Amino acid sequence: MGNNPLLRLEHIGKEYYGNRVLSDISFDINAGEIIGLVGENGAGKSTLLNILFGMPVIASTGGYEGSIQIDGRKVSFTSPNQALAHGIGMVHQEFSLIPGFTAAENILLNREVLNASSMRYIFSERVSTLDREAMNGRARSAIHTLGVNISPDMIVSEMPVGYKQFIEIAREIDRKNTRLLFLDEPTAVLAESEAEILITALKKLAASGIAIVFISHRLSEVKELCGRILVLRDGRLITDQPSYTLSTRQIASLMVGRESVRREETPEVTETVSTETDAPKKKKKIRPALKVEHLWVDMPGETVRDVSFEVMKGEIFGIGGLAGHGKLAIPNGIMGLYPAGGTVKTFGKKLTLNKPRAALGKKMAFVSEDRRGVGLLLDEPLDWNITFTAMQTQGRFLVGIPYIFQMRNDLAMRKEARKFIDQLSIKCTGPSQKAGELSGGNQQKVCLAKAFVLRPDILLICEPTRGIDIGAKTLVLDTLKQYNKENGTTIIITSSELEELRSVCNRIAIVDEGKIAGILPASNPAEDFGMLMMGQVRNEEEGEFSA
Amino acid sequence: MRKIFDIIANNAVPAVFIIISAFAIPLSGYSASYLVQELLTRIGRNSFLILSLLIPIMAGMGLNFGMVLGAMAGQIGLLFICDWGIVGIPGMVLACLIGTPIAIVLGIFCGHVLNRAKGREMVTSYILGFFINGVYQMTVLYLMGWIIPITNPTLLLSRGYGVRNAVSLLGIRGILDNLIPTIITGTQGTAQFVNINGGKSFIMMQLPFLEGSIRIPLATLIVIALFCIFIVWFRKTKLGQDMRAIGQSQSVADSAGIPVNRTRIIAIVISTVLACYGQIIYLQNMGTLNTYNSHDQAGMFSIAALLIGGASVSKATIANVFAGVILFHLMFIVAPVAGKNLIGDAQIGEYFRVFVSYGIIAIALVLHAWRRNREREAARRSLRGNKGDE
Amino acid sequence: MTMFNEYWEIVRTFLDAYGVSYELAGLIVLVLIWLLLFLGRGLSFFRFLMRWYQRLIIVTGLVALGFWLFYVGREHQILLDNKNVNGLKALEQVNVSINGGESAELMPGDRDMRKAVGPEFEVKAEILDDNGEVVSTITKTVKIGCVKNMTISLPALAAGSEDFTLPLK
Amino acid sequence: MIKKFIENAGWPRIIIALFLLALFVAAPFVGVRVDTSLSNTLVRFGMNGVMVLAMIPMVQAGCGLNFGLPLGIIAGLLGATLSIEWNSEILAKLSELGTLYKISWLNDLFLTTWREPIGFASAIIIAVPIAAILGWFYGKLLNRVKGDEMMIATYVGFSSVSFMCIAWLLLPYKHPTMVWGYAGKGLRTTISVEGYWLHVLSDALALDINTENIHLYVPTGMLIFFAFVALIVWIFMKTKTGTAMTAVGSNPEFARASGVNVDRMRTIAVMMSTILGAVGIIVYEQSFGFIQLYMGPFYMALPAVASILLGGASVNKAGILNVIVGTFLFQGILTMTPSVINSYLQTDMSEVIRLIVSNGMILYALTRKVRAGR
Repeated sequence: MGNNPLLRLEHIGKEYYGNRVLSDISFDINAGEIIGLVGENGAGKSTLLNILFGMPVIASTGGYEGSIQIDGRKVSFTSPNQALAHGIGMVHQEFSLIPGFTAAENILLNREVLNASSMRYIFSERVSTLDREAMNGRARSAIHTLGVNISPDMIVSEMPVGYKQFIEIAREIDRKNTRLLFLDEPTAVLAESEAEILITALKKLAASGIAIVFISHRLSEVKELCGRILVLRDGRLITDQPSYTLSTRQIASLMVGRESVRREETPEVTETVSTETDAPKKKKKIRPALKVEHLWVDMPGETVRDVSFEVMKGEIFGIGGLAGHGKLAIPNGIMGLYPAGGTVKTFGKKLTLNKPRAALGKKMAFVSEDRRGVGLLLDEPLDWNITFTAMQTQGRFLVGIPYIFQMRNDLAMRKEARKFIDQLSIKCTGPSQKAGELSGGNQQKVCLAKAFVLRPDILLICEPTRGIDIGAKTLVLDTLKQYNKENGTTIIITSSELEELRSVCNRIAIVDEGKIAGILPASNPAEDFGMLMMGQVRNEEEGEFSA
Repeated sequence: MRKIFDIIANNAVPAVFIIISAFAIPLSGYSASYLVQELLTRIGRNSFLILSLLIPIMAGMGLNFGMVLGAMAGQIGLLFICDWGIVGIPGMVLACLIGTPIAIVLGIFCGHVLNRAKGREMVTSYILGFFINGVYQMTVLYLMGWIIPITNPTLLLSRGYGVRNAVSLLGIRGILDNLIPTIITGTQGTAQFVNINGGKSFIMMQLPFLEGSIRIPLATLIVIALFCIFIVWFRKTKLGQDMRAIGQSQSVADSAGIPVNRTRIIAIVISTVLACYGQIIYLQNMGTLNTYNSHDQAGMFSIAALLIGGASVSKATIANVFAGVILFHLMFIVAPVAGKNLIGDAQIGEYFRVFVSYGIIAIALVLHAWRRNREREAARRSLRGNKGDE
Repeated sequence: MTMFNEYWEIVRTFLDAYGVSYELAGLIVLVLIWLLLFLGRGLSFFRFLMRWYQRLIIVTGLVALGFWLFYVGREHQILLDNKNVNGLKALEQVNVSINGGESAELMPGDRDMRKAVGPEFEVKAEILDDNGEVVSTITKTVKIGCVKNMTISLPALAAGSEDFTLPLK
Repeated sequence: MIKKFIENAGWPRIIIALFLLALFVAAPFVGVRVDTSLSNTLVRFGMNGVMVLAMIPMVQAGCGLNFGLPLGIIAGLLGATLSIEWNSEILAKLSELGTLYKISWLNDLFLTTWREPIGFASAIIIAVPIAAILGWFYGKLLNRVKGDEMMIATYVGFSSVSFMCIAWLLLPYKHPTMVWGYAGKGLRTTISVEGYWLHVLSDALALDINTENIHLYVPTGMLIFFAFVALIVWIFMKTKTGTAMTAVGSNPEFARASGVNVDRMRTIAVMMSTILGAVGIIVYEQSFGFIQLYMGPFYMALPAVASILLGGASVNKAGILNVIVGTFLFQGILTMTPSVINSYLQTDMSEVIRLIVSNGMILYALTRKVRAGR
């Protein structure tokens, strides 16, 4: 091997449809090193991983720039199997285990130990029987390496979540040639004690010569485990330095910090808005437009447990936080799309939860983050998409006698649709074009139009700019601001992009691990939000960690 | 609570059948030895067909309604040996040899079609059965004797091409069943079977408590036993392991590098080929081939029997197969007579068993879909992991 | 339809010219299908060869088995003919049995049919005189191969001729 | 332009349409009369049209193809048989009504000209509530098994047919034209509707040209009835409920987020399908002349399913136009193949062609890539 590092990246860059997501990433990884890779959602971590693993999505969108070297030899993977063959292992965030199989069967999935069979040439190796003894032995030794005690015969579906994570890692370890292991948020599902065992195990693993790249949002763990920390932000490598030279606060600010970018305009705080910092007296007089108390929502992958906050009339309220921590569940739960509990009051009146109709009846409108899944009727024309909700809940765009016989008024629908097509400049052939044929940005505008048609008092929007290009982004955000100013509508925006929230909102709540970590005025420095997102505030309060 | 519900839901079907049979057997007035004889015959006749359903279930493809494809392939093999006049065990084996490539081709076709219709394999394979039935009829009714040479005039319709509706399989009738003649008799009935099989020697056992005597299709049962061993062995192979993996989670299997689509096709091919053999065994017992109907009911009755044995759309074992054959056919034998003795109308018993076959499949499918939707719900909840626990 | 008939005529003449029975031709077609189905893919050269080699043996074995089954399992119709032929007079009465099965009683001018399975069979003829006394018994093993039907002229058989299948050469 | 048309219509449809066209063109050359063929096609179109319409609500509501059509048919059969069983009672009651209100001319009408239409109407009136009740349960069932509707529908259809086989034997029908003569109980396998409501729609306003050169018969009444039912369905799909139903089929999550009760919409759709099936079979019987009981309705769903797919519908989208085009093409092929192909080839291949075309069409629809999210 000589002096060549195990893995060397040189000037890696990547563009998706003219959208730059990675630029000029260069770093080395040596055998036995543990490297922490941190960054916000959308900082480019997953794209980097996709490139390293030769995911087909990279090649199909035009490949990447720069070069990857392993042991000093240039490589370029076109499929994950090639990466595996070169000794790069990966543990994904979501489990890819077969629930009905035992630990051993999962660890050795598709790498089973086989008895030699005389028929293997006639058919293929697949007709050979499995050597259970040898499989259990190998599984046991892989689990043993991790320093935990799990029986190879245990069925995965009967395991606690923490065990499953160990099985995933054991699977990668069992690969004979694994030299470099990527772990994507391995501790997210683990309890404190399990996480500690994992960290010890990883250190042991690194000592045996396997290099580890550890991706996590738990900065304290990153700092404890990793020798070097790489911070990615906006597709750039911001820093690459030994972890002892950085405090968690510094890491957090490097991740989100955009101190250099001064915000040009602070959104004007209208008089009706009361924040925690100013005018505490006024707060009592003005009834909040939306009051949420002890809300829990059971949304898969985005559960929130106990959320309370208030939104004033006419305010633009932001909800931020990392993906998977539950921010999306709040608006979805309020609108009744997922099982929820707690109390929600609009203008002082209690809202029935778990019934979309009830929320819509209170003049609330919702723009879903899942445009294609929930937001649109892809197979139906635009006028249907725009007016359907208003028709069903408010009885508009209908002719006839209510409750007895009502036909839809296609003419009125088309007229309304045309109005919004002009207003939001939706690019389409007309109101009868199918929604599925539009581009992402225009689909988002259709979703907004659908909400505006309802003439809402409270507008809840999830990820308003996800998957749309820059031009459309500004337009969507401007439209929202304008709508808020003109109609005094209360708007609640949920977004992963902090900067976006800071540019439009009055106040921003940060959700971390299913709870609200804090609510701050948007004018606070980005660093403060970063610390909230990383869960540092809580840790500091609990005295477990001091920077 | 849920556990109790699951136990009931899992075993309700066999339990109901045991109860029905318990009432119907005395009503029918059949003797024990008659029932045992009939059941043995039917086990020999049907279990191979039912066993062929197990492998696609293992691969998560549900009940293979496309097994009629295999049955048709087997019938084509039989038609050829009838035409060529190959009789006895050589005839049967040759029919299998001819049927195999046809079944493989049909199986590959079926597999490709099902891969295009993931998530609704059952309804697709069901319609596919009808579609291939059309092609089969075209082949047998128009092409045979015209493009495909059939020389034996007794096989053809009077117009010169197309195969007759009923083809006698005299040459291979009961040939496997009687290969190793075995008779169990009670003490009284010793003499009466001696001259069967042209005076050939046969294995005879005497059981003192038995009335009458029972002929056992020993060779058929041995073939079935071998097949069971094959399935047990198959489950232990890498291929079987891959199928189990795919059956539980296609996406995980795919990300682990298991060729999902190819493996699914293999599962269907194996099932189709085995159904082909199963149909040949079935018809050698029956002795006549109804060219245009024999395969029709093969799929439905096999599936009903399997489900009655306590299998579900996603899980089936060898024990289910035999429990199913016994319960289903017990009812088949006793229902018409019981119906006649009870209501005075044999027709009702006849319709009753048809109703039961269809009803049982409907209930099994409903239970499966219901349970799956509930499990999906539960899985969603478990996704929450630690975060969800209050 | 006529096109197919022409096509079939060509194949038929070809097959007849080489003395291949149609059934054999059918079997060969099946062999080809078998071969196609066993094509392997995505293997290293050695494994590919190994696989081909072993599969070839298996396929050949199966095909050979098929032919053998065809050979041993074929049922033949043996026509027994007791008529004047080539100057040989029909026998007064003859009892013929094939492979020890049920015997056929033939008077002059009679024809009867018995079935035999397999490539050869044993024919046993008891020749009787006017009084019904057995004059002589002829037992002969006849090789029939794959031919479907065979007519045995009993007078020729009784005369001890080796050429006793009709039509006589 | 042409490419677009082909894309819209889909290859199988075009091939089959061309095939049908070729059959019509070829017909005179093999001695088959085009006018009688056309008449036959029209009659079969009218007979089957309503049953094909029964597919629309369920497809539109996302319940898939209604392989459970036999359930609706059973309701129709019950209506038909009961209308005959009670025929004289109904007429007596109605004429009593006439006497009561001293409108003797009405009384006469009831017993003469209106006798048959009343019989027909009573069949439908009896069948519809039965269908609605069955449909309600059927809908509830299908709501529990989302994702597996088609397979379960098939077997619900089959088991209900075989259940009714027992019921037909046991139900206390008395009417001598319907029960087996020798036993005095149990319904016959086929019951003639002659004298009750045979051709009551077909012959109404029928155009029957029967000269030396031309034999044309157009069952105008039946076609008008079909048009009327189609119009009702069309209007229904344009109402608020109909719109919600379509949205449920198009994207249930969207509908739910818009405050629509998805399960309720699906139940309504299933009920409508069942009712249309019931009406459809009665229309079929009045033209066919017989009520077919026992295993008669067993495979009736397949031609209807194939027809609507042939008309260009997919597993989750169907319209009136699909029904009209599909039924015409399918029934056209059924009429033309036996006559034309048989005269050409001197063999009866129609059954085989029907099997291949109809099941091939269903197979094609099932294996087509459905949009993501399903």
